[in-house]
Amino acid sequence: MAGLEDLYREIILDHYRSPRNRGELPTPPAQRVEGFNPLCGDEVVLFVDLHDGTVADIKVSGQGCSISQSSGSMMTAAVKGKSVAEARALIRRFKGLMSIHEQALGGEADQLDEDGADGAGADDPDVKLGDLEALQGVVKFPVRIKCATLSWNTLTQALDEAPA
Amino acid sequence: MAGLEDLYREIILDHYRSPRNRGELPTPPAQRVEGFNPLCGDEVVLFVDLHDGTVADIKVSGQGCSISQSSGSMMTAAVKGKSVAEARALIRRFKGLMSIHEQALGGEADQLDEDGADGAGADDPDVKLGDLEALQGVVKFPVRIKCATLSWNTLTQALDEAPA
Amino acid sequence: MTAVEAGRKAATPLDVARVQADFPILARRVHGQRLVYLDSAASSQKPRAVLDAMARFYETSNANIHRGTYQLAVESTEAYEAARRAVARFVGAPDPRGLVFTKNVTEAINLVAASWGGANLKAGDAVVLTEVEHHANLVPWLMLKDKLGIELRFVPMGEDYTLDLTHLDRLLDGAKLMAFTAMSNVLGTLTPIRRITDAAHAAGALVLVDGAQLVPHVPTDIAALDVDFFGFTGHKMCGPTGIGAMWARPELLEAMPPFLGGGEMIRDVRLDGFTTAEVPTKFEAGTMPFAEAVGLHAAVEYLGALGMDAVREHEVSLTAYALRALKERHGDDITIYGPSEPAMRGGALSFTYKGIHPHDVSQVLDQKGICVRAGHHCAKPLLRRLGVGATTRASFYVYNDESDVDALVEGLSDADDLFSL
Amino acid sequence: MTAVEAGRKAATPLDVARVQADFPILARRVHGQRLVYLDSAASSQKPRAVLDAMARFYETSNANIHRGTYQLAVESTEAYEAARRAVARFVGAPDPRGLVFTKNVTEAINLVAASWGGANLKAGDAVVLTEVEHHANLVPWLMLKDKLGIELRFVPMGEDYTLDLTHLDRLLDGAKLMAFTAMSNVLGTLTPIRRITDAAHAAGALVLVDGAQLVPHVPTDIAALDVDFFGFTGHKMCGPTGIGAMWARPELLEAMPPFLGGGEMIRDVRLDGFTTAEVPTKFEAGTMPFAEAVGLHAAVEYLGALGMDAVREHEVSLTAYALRALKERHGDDITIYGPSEPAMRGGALSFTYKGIHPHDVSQVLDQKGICVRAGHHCAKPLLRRLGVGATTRASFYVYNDESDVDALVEGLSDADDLFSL
Ligand SMILES: Cc1ncc(COP(=O)(O)O)c(C=O)c1O
Ligand SMILES: Cc1ncc(COP(=O)(O)O)c(C=O)c1O
Repeated sequence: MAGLEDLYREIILDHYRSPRNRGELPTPPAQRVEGFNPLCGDEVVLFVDLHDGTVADIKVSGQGCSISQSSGSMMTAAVKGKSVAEARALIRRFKGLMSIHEQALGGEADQLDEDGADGAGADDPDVKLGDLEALQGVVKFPVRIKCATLSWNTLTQALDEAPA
Repeated sequence: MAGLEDLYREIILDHYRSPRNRGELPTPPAQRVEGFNPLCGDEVVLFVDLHDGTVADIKVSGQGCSISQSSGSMMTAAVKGKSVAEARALIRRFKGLMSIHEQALGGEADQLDEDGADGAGADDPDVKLGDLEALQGVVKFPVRIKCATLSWNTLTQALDEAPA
Repeated sequence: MTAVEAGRKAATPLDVARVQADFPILARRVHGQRLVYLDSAASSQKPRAVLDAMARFYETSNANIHRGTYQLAVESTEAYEAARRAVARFVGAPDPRGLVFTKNVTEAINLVAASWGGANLKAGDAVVLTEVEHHANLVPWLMLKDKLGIELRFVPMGEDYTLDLTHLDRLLDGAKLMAFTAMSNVLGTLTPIRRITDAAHAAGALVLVDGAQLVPHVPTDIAALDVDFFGFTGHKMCGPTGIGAMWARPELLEAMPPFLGGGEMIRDVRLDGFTTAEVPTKFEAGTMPFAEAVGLHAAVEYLGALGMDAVREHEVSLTAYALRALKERHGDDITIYGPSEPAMRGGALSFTYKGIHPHDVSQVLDQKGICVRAGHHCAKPLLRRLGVGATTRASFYVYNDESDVDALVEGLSDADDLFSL
Repeated sequence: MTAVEAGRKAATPLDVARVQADFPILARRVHGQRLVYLDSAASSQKPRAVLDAMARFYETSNANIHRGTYQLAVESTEAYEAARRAVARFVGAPDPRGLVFTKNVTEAINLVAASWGGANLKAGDAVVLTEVEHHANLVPWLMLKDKLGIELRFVPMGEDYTLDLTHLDRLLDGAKLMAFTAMSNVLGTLTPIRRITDAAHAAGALVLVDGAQLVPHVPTDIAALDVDFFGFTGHKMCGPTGIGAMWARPELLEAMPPFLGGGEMIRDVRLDGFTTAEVPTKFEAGTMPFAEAVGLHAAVEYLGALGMDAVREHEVSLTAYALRALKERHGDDITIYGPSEPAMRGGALSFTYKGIHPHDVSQVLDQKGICVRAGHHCAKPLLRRLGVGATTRASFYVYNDESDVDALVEGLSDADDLFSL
């Protein structure tokens, strides 16, 4: 639709219509972590199975808009099988992509300072975003940035809370 | 001074400069009642000696502007020696005089409804105001009405609190 | 002749074209489209009369109130107290002394919860709420529950989106207060206020009404409703942000301890204690939003001139039109959460459309200049009860007309085009 | 070129004539006289830039914030958050996340007393205040004393109208908090904030500063002052009524329980409990005064463009002129309560004049178009300490000049003519 091409790229709609890694994992061994977007009611539930320092398996459930759903879907596809360090680098890179405008709407500036543009990896060209690049258009729609970052913040939380 | 003639009539300035019944009375037999104007800090302390249903003696102390001081002075002169019923009628009449604009600045509307324009005596032509008529000009200066009524409200309180 | 002058004449139907001309923002274009503002339940737009009244006040009479003997301060104070009387009159409050200005209705409800609740409730005491409340009438009581251990009971929503009052008497049994919204901001359902109030009073409970959604849209007569506390908020009724009010029976206010402490609300202050001013000043600590009071005064004059009966009639007929048009075009693709009978509801229409998430619906509509709200509408427990995480909500006000509804009906099809599989 | 554009160039001295042209109300005549507004310590006048910014906002972008995905709501939300950042920057706040908007500084101090105080103070704990506080920084603590049984200690005023800090360390011994005004609204005295803050921190106490009179008049750098809580109020700094702020260290806010409950400040709400949002939203319940935030943003831009150094310099020199002129003309007939050294004070001059009551002084001055405040200035304990029931207070701001002072000096003689025996 005119004006919305940047937001609703075809690949995004594809992940929205056919979400990858949707579902649940038995806990344990997986961890279950919930994320909320208090302003709009979106909820994401991540099931993360960490094994030997890698994201052995990951599933996502919950409810949300096309952006939060597709972002979650792409994220699971991107981090599954990756090492925790690689996943963290990807989170930083993705949040760097989103950070330019996120502060404009308040909140979360803390996380940005920790994980975002300033952190290592934010601009690291070695970290490949692949399909995730499609979400770049979201920064033109600042309220939707929180939709795009919801599952990523939840993943950060899961990695942080993981038993060492 | 031009524009202030209605407020600062000569008789008012006279009571201000030479206040009548200024001072204190021994308590008991007199009652001591305090009144405040919380918005400007004026304070009046009335000493009322009620005896056989009359205001046998009355003195006023405290601090305040020319209007509150002269109003208090005139009031003591007007009620001293009068019966309690006469004093109450005078209070109603005086507050009736002041009531037109008092509500405009909020507060005290309750007292008006009880003692003021609606009560018996508010417009009673038999109750003579004498010098007190000079205070009529105060209604053109709505903030000052509270100055003019302070000692009268305090007297009402004294009469209400008097042992029966 | 402006809409206001026209309205003054009689309770004639709203001349919407004229009303629209009173709202400068409606001239704005969004993404090249005409603005179709359908989010008045979140906040209304402001007529020029309100903006002008505030600007004029700031440009001619501005001075702190209740604090000076000079001309400007007298004018300012009179303007503020005139606003109190006018707003009290607008809602039919029996006594303007009971009208405390606050920053919004949320503060107004917190005032009652903290001051009246803190002084009158103890562990085990029951407060009755409903399942359909806005967070503003839930969280203050949840906080009090954490603090004092009071019990909260909830009137459930019935199948037809109205309150299920079957067990009202049992819920009220032994309760100290019943607090409920006059109109659901999600469902649009109007509450039978007087019926509940009578039942509550019969049970010995006081009544607090959250009138945030009622006052802007329906003629309100607090005296006739016989309630004890009644809160509302300026920005939803053509007034500015930064002002709301709690009307309470003056005897209740007199007996309540102060809420916020500071200048203005005192009678005397010493280093070891203080005494409080008369009501309502006792509850108005610090410099009040007096310019906003002037704006709210202009807003109730504006609405009064339109005639609240005419406002209500307009919204009933627009809501009826919208319910019909949405169903005709979208049939079972749309689920509307709220009474289907326009007379039982206000003009807030919450719905879900095909499996498309409300954020996406709203985003697509925005592209056509249409403003609707998507989310939980600050009523998460109700949305959980409805079994949805979010709805899209379109809500109407005096400046909306059938072409706005048509734009909404049409816009949904665009969302369908983009998102359907 | 307006004053704002001129100011942007350099920290050149204030061009007062140009500044005056920015304030529409100064064109008003009172009792046929030019308006001489000398009550800015109670509330300042507003430049056109502030009024225009609010009107423009209402006419183009108005929508409830943080609640919609549509264009207007995005603009509104961005405007509100931009205001937060700009206001935080204006006061040198280390982190805008610590800046909570409130309705005025009174609410801001109540927020800290109720939330931080309620969670961190218990019977016997000491809070140190001063004898010169405004009621806004007294009554909330007196309320807490009634509620929790905390102990209040007071730094006394010294003979020269400055705080007597001789026994500061003893007063701070074991104290949990020291709360004080940055500038007395009666005496004009500037407080040595950093000195007190260091002593308080050394004693293990947190520091709250009431910056209501500082921020409008003196360049403020919260980070350099190293305080923990810092409140101020919009209407005294060229901003609208209805908005103030409390800046607090974000860690403190994070650990504090919520203050008011309602929409926006939550993360999740269920019928049996709730969780709170991130700071600062956690403390912003209900619809915030977002249009007022836009106005305050314009106000700090206006002041920033004038240059706060230039503002301060202007006020010091005007105060010096006033002190001189009043003494020259009225000698011992006038008693000025406050430091005689302009560099140690702001432009709030409290005085008594011959035995004439301040109400009468102010009434006579009003007749000449001169606005001064008469009363206790919401600092009754201080006035008792000074041994007076009321003073007259003239206070200066960016739009005042020597001719205003001359009018005041002259006007006092009129009061003398009317009231002297
Ligand atoms: C020093 C000081 N603190 C607090 C206040 C209270 O400000 P507000 O009424 O805006 O809350 C004032 C002004 O009235 C003041 O001068
Ligand atoms: C029913 C209801 N109650 C309370 C509120 C809260 O109003 P405010 O945010 O102005 O305090 C709203 C609107 O947001 C509402 O719809």
